[in-house]
Amino acid sequence: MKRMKRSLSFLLAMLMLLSLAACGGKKDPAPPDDNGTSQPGPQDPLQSTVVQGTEADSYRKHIDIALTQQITTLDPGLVSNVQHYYLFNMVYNTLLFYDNSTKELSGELAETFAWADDTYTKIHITLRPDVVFHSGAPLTAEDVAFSLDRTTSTLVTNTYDHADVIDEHTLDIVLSQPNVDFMYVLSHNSSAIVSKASVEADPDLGGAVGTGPWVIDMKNYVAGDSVALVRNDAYWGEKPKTESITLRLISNASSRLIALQNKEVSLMTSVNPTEVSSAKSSPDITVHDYATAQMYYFAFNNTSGPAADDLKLRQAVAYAIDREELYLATGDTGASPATSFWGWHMQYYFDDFDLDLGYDPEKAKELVDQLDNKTLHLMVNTGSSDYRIMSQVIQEQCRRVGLEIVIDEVDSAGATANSKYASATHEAMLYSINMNDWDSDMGRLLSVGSNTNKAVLNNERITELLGLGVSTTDEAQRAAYYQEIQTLVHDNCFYIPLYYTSDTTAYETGASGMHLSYSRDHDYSYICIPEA
Amino acid sequence: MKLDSKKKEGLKQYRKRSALGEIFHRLRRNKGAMAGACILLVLFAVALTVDLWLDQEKVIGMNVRDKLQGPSLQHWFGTDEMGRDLFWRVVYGSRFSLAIGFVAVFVSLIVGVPLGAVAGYYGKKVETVIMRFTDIFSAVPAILMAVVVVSVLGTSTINLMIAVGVSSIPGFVRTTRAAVLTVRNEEYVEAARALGKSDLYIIFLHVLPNCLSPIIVQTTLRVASAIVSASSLSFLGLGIKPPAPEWGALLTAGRDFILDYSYLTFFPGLAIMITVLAFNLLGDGLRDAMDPKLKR
Amino acid sequence: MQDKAASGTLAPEEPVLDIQHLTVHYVLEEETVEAVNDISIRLEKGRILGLVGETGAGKTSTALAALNLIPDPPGVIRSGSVKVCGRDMLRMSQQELEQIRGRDVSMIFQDPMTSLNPVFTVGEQIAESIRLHTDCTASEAMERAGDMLELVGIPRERAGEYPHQFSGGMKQRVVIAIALACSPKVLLADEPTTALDVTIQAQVLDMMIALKEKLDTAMIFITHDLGVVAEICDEVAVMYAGRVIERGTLDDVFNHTKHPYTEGLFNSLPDIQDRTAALRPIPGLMPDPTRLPKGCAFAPRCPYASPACIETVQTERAFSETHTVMCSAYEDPAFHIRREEV
Amino acid sequence: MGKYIVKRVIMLIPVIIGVSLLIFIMLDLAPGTVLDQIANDYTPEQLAALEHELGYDRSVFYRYGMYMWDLLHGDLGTSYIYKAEVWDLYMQRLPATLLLAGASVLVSIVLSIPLGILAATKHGSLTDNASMVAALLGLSMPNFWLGLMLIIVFSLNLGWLPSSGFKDGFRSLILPAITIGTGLMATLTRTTRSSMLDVIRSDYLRTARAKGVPEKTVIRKHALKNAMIPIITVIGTQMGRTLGGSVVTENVFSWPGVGRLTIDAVKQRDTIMVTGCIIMSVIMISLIQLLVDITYAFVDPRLKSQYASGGGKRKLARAAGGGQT
Repeated sequence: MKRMKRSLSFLLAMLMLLSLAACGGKKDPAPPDDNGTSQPGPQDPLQSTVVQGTEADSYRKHIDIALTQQITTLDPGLVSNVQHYYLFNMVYNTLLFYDNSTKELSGELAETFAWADDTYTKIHITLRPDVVFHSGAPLTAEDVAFSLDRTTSTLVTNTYDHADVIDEHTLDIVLSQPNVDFMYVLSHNSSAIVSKASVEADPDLGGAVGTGPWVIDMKNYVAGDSVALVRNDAYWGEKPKTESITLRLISNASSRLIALQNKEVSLMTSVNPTEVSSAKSSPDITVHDYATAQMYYFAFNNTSGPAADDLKLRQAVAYAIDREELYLATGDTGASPATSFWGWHMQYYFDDFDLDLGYDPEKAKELVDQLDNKTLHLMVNTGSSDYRIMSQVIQEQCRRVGLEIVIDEVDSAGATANSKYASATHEAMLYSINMNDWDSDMGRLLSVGSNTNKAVLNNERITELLGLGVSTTDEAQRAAYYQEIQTLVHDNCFYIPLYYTSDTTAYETGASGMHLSYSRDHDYSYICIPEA
Repeated sequence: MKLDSKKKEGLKQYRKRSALGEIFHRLRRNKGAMAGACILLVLFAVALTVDLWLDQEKVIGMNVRDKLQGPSLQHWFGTDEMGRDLFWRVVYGSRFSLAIGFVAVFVSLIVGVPLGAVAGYYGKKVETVIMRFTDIFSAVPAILMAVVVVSVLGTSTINLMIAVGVSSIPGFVRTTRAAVLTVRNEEYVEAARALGKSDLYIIFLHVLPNCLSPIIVQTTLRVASAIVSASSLSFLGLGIKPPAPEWGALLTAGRDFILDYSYLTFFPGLAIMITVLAFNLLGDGLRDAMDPKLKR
Repeated sequence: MQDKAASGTLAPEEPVLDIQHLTVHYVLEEETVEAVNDISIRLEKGRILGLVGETGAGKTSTALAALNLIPDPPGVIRSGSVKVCGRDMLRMSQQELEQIRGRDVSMIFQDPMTSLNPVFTVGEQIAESIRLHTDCTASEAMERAGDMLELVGIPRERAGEYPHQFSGGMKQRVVIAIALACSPKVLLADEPTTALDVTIQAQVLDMMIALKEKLDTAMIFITHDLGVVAEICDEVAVMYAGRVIERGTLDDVFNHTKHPYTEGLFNSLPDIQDRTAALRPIPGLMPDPTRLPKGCAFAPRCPYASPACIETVQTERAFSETHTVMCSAYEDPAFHIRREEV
Repeated sequence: MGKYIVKRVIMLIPVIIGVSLLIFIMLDLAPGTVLDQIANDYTPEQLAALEHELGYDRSVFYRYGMYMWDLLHGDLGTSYIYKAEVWDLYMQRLPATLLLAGASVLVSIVLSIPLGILAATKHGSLTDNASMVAALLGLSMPNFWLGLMLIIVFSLNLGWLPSSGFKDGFRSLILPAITIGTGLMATLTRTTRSSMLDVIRSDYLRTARAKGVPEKTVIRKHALKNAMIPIITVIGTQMGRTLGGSVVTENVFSWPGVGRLTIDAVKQRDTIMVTGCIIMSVIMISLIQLLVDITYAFVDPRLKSQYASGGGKRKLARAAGGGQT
């Protein structure tokens, strides 16, 4: 008991400091734009950038790149997360290419692509004729159909039905339901194309054969630690200047920066916030910082538990949370608060709600006074220090308005297990999402049965709206659907969006050719460093 | 008659010190062990009384203007990212680290010693079963076992202690068993058995008190390794979390600043090192003092 | 002390071993064991001196000191000199010592079981000594090691075997072979037969005598077995509590015993003629070597002792040119021990 | 010898059975399964199918049975995190682990044995005390702290050595090997010291000295060889233990060893991976022990004849090894 009190007092003191810092550092709120909606997301987001460099006679032959998390598998059909996308971007191609700075789709492996009907359930594709896999086999429509059939990503499987192969280089992709955003999905790494022959010959490792500019050197592959890549000299597109690249895991941020300073690696992501200034002051290192399409959020369990039928409780928490305090506590100084549960970079972002649920401790107190149950369990994945810190800050913020948050610490496996849609036991939890560019991507967090639906939401109207949103290309209609979803989520406080994170990429000064993006799935295929 | 009195005198000359006195005497000659004991005395005194004389404000008192200042006369170990004086945090942290060390070892003591005693005392099947189980248990590396236990129980200070404790159980089982084996056939045990005392009575009142020395040595050394293990778990992200000033947590928190402010890592590590060294020196000294081989 | 003690009738040449006023103490943390106190021993070429006394009398320490091999710590040689062929072992550099040990003077240790290095073959162990002290190749040394083995009665084929493959008596032969490998001028034999059973004892003894004759080695034979002494020794020195209390030729000590302790030793032997006679052991124990009395250390056990004995500092008293005794009772010209009465 | 190896293998079986059951049960008690880790990669239907396939819809004993059945057929199973054979994954990590374990033990040997000999020859002196404190110092430093300090000095400030990975070969090995090696020093120094102390007082060293063998040779040849058995035993134990992975050091130096693989697998509830790694480490330890036993015979002829006659060598070796733990 005594110890608990003491740790509480620690926390209190810490928070007092934080609020001091917050008061001092508060910027003016962004001015409302012409439409009367305040500008979402970061003030001046770096969209996407290809780092420019100078031409040189010769380039370094080998480059090491530090990863922040494990690459556990080489097969794009089996896993989807940002770390793996670095690899997939280099080794595989997708049918389409999406440029998120121009927001336009273009062909990659597909020479032509178009909707084959007006219900948005069939896409007609013709393939480039000159593409060969790393195994030497030519790319055919069969491979495309095979790849889409086998991918386990829900992005694809939610609406993909089957592909009709018409001839060697032509096929129709048929969807089970309309999805106007499916072409974006086809540009996503989850629908990367692998060689059917290779996978059938070797089910375990055949998935590692792609068509991209880099080939995996299987002999030097250490699962979960490093992937060695060599240049694909038979690549159909522009060939990289570097001959070989190793992606390897250095999970600690400080260690990564030391390795970068010590020239053991040439590029890294996620500089420790406390060390950004130090990294920037080094002439050997160039640092890019940028807002990301990642959002932290607070999810209530809306199916069972005390929050499920208690709007006042949910709103009280929403009023109690001061977002700025959160990201100051986690040290993410480039973060920006999130108002709507939607990506700031998405086309139909909306946050001009009638009901203001911004930080307001007085209102929170009023609501808490009306509550019978003033206790809420918050499940926290202690594997991430951000979640841990945020949970403590939220606990303190709620305490101030009279609401008791009990923190249940679990590791990441426990967090996932306890929040599975079908058997969720958490009352509330902290989580994050990397949002793709297309608006329907938010369906992952809102649709019935999805394991990433941490709010365990089963709202008929939202489900209906999600369906409507992908069945038309009429921008006004879609805007209305998505605005309604955002309003529903906001007003009912199913989720409380917290903030959009920022990230940094640091690299050896002189390196160029990397395609850096707010979506964090940077493409390092063309990284090169002039020989000194 | 004259001779008799001489004889007595002669016998007196050969009289030995009591076993404990002998051990203490030899321990006192071991400079390392004495240094260790002195360090530990100071540490214990600090850990037990720190609440009384250390102003809480010094440990938790934040002062952003003073943040991340290098070691100076005013702040011996410098200040951390919140401007807290690292020296006082390390001083205060002694109670966490010592508590973890002792509670963890207590956990393995209360499980390991009875198991080892039973195995050694009964022998035969009971022994085989317990020792096989111990073998199996110790086939899992200690740190891994601790991680598994933390995964099962969840992360908290108590669970950390249990985890570290559980992973050193096999050591205690083995030590106790070996010690019990050497005394279980001694006459006083046979005598107690002949008197019809219960096995439990014999184990706890006759056997174990005579096996204390190896257990004490083991305990001292295990406290040392428990402190290291606990800080390792903190380092792996499974231990006590900041802002609690546990040394491992301080060290881990300091890692984020290692590039520019390495003293934040250096001093807590130094504190762990000195404490653990003190336990090891004392334990090693005890082992030497209790080792009959070195009596010659 | 009377230096002339053991000279005279013996060969006039320089003694091969000359120990003078040797004092060896073991300094422990709280107490000092006075193991050897001011003893002097001379030994001429080809002679055998029997060093007799109870366990703890300081015999082994004397022998070790002769090699300057007293373990330090805790052993300290307080004073004295040990001259082997005229060179003082105690004032030599480590290197000089290593040259002399095994070449001019060597030692046979008490326990053959533990005196051989278990991880080297016996051949290697003998050859090592040869290689160190003579200028020869490894194979020559092994050849000569084989010779030595044959000399001590072990087939040379067994040179490649390890000590654990030998019996106790065989091991002792190996130890002897090692000691004699370089034909030393002085051999210190520390109870070489104690650990062996009686039949083997006799074999080993015979062998040692034969070797001595062959190599003309002078020998100090440490034992508490008076029978063995009678059999092989030319001279005898009796030690008690770190002092030589009686010395002389075999005849002097055995037939003209003067010291009460020596008498006690003979009395404690079983009488072969009279099997019914009870053994007469010396009562009491050796005094604690950490607190020896100023005077006679045997006094507390001595049937003739007067209170003055403990106080009086003992000096050597010569009865003949070869026979000296350390007993203050002979201050009284009428004093004699009972053995003489018989 | 062959019979002896067979006996060893048979002795391994209960340990493997027991240890895998222990891991299965404990990880089953922990919240979450490996399927939860990969849940986001699959549709609920696929997940349900996988759950059935892997036996997660049945009891832990059923899954254990399935695993044992595979193991009986020489199959260490498949990791669903890596979607690859446990054997392949382990083998990918083994070279780095072997290298690091070997180098660490080497560091420990190079530092400890001279230190232990020094302490023993100067028994009771200040040198003795100082040597033991030096050896204990290694044990008393948390590995990760020493590792970090070495990185700060030798990588960051001096720029001499790499701080991560193992692609620079020998240079990469230095810092992590020192980090682990110094931690192993205490036990080895202590064993060397006490074992040498026993030998130094022995009669046969006195015999050697009496032969006129120079003191250096007495210590290095006569004494050391006799003191070797406990030392080899400890080296074997340490080698075995480091082969099981040195999680913390691997973490500090981003070293691709089995320790990190195993810990990650625990965190991911990859029971099959954890069990596989531990079984492999048990086998490795056993192999090392075998190697150690064979080495005994080279060092001590008494044991060689024991081997030749068969029987009782374990007991003897253990007795000779002396009760270090």
